[in-house]
Amino acid sequence: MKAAVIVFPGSNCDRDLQVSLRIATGNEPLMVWHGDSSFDDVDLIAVPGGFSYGDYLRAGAMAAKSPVMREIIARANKGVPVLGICNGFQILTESGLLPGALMRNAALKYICKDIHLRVETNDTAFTRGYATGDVLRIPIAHHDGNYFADPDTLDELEQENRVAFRYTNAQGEQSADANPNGSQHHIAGILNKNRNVLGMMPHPERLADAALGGEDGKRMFEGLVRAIA
Amino acid sequence: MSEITADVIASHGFTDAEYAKVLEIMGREPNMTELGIFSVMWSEHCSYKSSKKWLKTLPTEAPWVICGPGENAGIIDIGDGQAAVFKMESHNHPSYIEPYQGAATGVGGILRDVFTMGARPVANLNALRFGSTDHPKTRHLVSGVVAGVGGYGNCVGVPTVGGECEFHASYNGNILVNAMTVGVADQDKIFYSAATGAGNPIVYVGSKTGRDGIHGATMASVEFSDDSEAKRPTVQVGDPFTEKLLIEACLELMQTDCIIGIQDMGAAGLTSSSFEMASKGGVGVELDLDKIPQREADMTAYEMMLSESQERMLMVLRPGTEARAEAIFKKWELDFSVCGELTDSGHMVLRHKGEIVADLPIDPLALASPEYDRPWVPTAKPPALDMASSPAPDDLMATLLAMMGSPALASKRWIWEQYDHMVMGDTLGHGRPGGDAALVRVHGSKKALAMTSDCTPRYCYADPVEGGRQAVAESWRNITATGATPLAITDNMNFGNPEKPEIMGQFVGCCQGISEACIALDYPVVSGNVSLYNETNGQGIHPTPTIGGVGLIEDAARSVGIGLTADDQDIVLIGESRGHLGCSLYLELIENRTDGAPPPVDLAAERKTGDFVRAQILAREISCCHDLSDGGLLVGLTEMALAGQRGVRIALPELSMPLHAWAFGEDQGRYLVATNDAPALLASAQSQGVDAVLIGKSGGSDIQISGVGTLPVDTIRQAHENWMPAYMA
Amino acid sequence: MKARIHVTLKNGVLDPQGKAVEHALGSLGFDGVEDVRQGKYIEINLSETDPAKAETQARDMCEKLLANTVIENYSVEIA
Amino acid sequence: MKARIHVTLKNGVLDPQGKAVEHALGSLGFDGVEDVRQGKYIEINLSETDPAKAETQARDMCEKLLANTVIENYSVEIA
Ligand SMILES: Nc1ncnc2c1ncn2[C@@H]1O[C@H](COP(=O)(O)OP(=O)(O)O)[C@@H](O)[C@H]1O
Ligand SMILES: [Mg+2]
Repeated sequence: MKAAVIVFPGSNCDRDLQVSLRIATGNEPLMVWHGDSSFDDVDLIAVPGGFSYGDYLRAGAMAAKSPVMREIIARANKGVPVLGICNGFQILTESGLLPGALMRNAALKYICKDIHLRVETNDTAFTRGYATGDVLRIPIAHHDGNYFADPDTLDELEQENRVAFRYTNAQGEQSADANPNGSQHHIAGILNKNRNVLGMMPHPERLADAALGGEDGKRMFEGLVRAIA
Repeated sequence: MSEITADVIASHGFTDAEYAKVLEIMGREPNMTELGIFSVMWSEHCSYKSSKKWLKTLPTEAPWVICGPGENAGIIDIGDGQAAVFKMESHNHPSYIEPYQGAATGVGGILRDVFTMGARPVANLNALRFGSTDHPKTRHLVSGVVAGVGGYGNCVGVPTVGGECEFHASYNGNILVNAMTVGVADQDKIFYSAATGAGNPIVYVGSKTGRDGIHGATMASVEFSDDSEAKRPTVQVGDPFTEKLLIEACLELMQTDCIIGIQDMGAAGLTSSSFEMASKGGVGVELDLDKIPQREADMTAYEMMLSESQERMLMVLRPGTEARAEAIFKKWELDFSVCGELTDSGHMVLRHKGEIVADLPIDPLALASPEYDRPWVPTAKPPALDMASSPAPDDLMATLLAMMGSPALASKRWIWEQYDHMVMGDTLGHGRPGGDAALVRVHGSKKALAMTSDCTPRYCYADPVEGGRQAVAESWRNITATGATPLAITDNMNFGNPEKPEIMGQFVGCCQGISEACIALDYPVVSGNVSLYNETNGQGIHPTPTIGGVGLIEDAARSVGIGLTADDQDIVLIGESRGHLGCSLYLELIENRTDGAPPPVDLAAERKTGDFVRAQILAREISCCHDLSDGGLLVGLTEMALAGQRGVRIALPELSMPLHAWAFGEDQGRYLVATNDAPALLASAQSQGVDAVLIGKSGGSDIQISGVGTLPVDTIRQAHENWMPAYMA
Repeated sequence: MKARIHVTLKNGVLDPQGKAVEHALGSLGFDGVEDVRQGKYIEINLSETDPAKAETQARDMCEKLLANTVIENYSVEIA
Repeated sequence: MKARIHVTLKNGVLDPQGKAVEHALGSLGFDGVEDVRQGKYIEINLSETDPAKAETQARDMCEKLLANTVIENYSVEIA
């Protein structure tokens, strides 16, 4: 399986994702520079975290207009799996591949810490490595992760089972305390209609190595590889 | 161009003697641009005129030192052809005036010092000191500084993995923001600042030059008074996004052989960078100021030379490589301009709009910068604390609870959770903030760097020599406690007005203490920074020589954290306890007094104890380890319990001191460890002449001390975790 | 021509920044403060000299980049 | 009364956001775009009914909280 990692000016989790994908796929991911409007066929497109264009104006806004995004949108529409993590999620909403928007954290502060997530559906390649209901410990690191969508969109997401992850406590229960950024419906990650695009704020690539404090994120990449390959 | 009047000379900070020297060097009256250049080059900030004499006494050598002080950052050998490059720098004055941007640009500046040398920055640390918690400005300053450190570091994608945060009234009018960056380079790809080869092109890269922070360097060299807040100079605004691009572009160019010399534009911007490069390489420089990328219209030569706009670098390239270099900077969407060339004239000649606007001899100006032997008086040694004057507290456990929830000891999680401390994917789980030293793996290897920043200003104030030693020893100990070998330090000397003999005496004393400890511990100084004049209305800060330490562990898998990892392990105290309460946090917090002598550091014992502990960690005889510092034994033990989320049961040994002195005394050179085999550990300690005593076992959910009392760990956690969020709310 | 652009959150979109400002003003002792909303103000110099064209251009910029119309409204003035 | 407050960076202060927006507009194909500056726009409902007093109050809020007068200017309109 071959993955591509998209690098924007200001991306800074590109290497982290490259490492996780290299280990999971056994292949060197293709690193694609944002200015490239075409790149080789791949089985997975990953949009990493960071501060593309400094997150100036709005997180992800400028990267969403980059030449490479037109290509990514076209491939996503053809069914190629696209994974956006953190800034990648913000870019995917800004580009319209995913609905809603990621607003400033309710407490207005940047937050970097381990949180708990509940897997809401494993009916997508991205979460095949988990069982629905699994509770994961994975870090977040963002300033703008407060998921917002209008009521109709939220209903649609819920009805179509497109919420992939929700913030919970260690026991898998939702609560205001366990919602680190004020996201509506405690949403941490969502899927597009075709379930081939996933955006999530938490960073599975950061806890994919026991030495770094945990391996819950690793199962995501392993499951993805099994589902795609 | 304005006239050089006595007022103009004074406002540029020259003494009569200094100005006479300017005239002598120039052989004529300087023009404004030239005067401005002299003034920043000879400012305290750039010339180190008050401190040079003493800095030279610091030990800077060891077989593993590749580059000591004098370059942008220090460099040490970390094996496998790799090097660690690091430095700490202050941004105190700007952060007081504009906390967010001041702190942010401080981080930006220290990052540039490190990647200028060819290293990829892999970790940031920040040592913060604020006024007392009830001072009306403190909250605002804390929130701005922390947001600024995070805002910059998070955006550039370098993890901020450690630091310090302390509150004390002596910083009410002068907060300290000391930022440290550690980078990793290949030893065959290290870059220095010397410019060589007449005719070679000088290239400007990065952001455009604006009128930012003109006189920043001179501002950092004068004392504050109440009206300096009104006279706020232009503050620089940081652009971390551009910095990130600059890091990538510079590191990409450094993979080629285009660069001869490279230097970031820090304090005194274009002036100091061009002078330093030329002076080190023994060449002359000609700059065409029309070629300097400018953000604003009608900038004068004076403004361009003194601007402190951020995110800029100066390079000397091999002739003919300009196009190749330019392509890289264009790819990263950064300005690139060939703005001059090296000459063999020994002069700096500036052209602007077709005219020569300055012509200065380089060496005389750079090398003849003033150096003072300022008068100093040694600080009188305080008498030892009379133990009879320290009554036992009524309730030891309540005292512990109060201390753990105090601003000094409360968790600083509120700070580090605003810092991305995991980006780059190498921060070890037990090496995240909250432990002794932060642990960051050297990417793609088994090795890890251990990093810490330390200083106990209340000790330095009471006895600068002892305090200087202690700061270095604590740094060494924090690295040792992870299993890593301490290798070298960077020092950030923050003091008051050096023109006062008592303050100069503090500086001299701290230098002496630092030197002694560095020598005894084989822990040389490879870089540093001095910030003087931290005074407001004649009131100086506590002497604060912040020590940034770096160590290495070959096999990161053998490193340990501070948290208890299992129940029913033996807890052993290593190092000698005498119950030293002088200058202790206990006295300050509980008895509301600060007298007595600080705990003496026995450097030979320090080394022996630390070497023993490290060897035991590497032999996997120890499952977690924490050095003892502020608050002493009981505080250290509680921190291990909190981090490990389990309790401890302590059986009091036979005590030759009052219980509270045993609990909270700050004797140096001590560690608490947990082990599965206490008899073996005690036997090895004894055979090596190291003090060690079994004090209890891990387990349960309380801190339980036989015959004294019990306190649930969760109760302590609440007090410990809640203080800072509640204070900042 | 100069375009002055205001980008504000739509009604019904929670504004955490505005809320925080409101709260902070309250704790500073300002009374009677309500409904604080925080948006962006962007000024752009356009080389276009025809006001109508400049306005069209600025609106186009808002649609394409400056505003996220999922959550934000914008208004354009040309001077 | 409603206070409309604009907070903008002082002249000469670097505006990284404005600079980045300018750049992005250029890459989106908008020509003739210059000097993009980004500031804040804040709306506040005040219970104060006297316009002069409302203005004084709003200015006071700017000085104390809304603007960072080291690097920012502000302007207040009351409606
Ligand atoms: N400003 C800060 N930034 C990041 N981490 C911090 C900061 N202040 C304190 N910490 C972290 O809190 C922990 C405790 O700090 P400290 O009490 O100074 O440790 P020690 O006594 O071991 O030197 C350390 O892990 C330190 O890195
Ligand atoms: Mg320690």
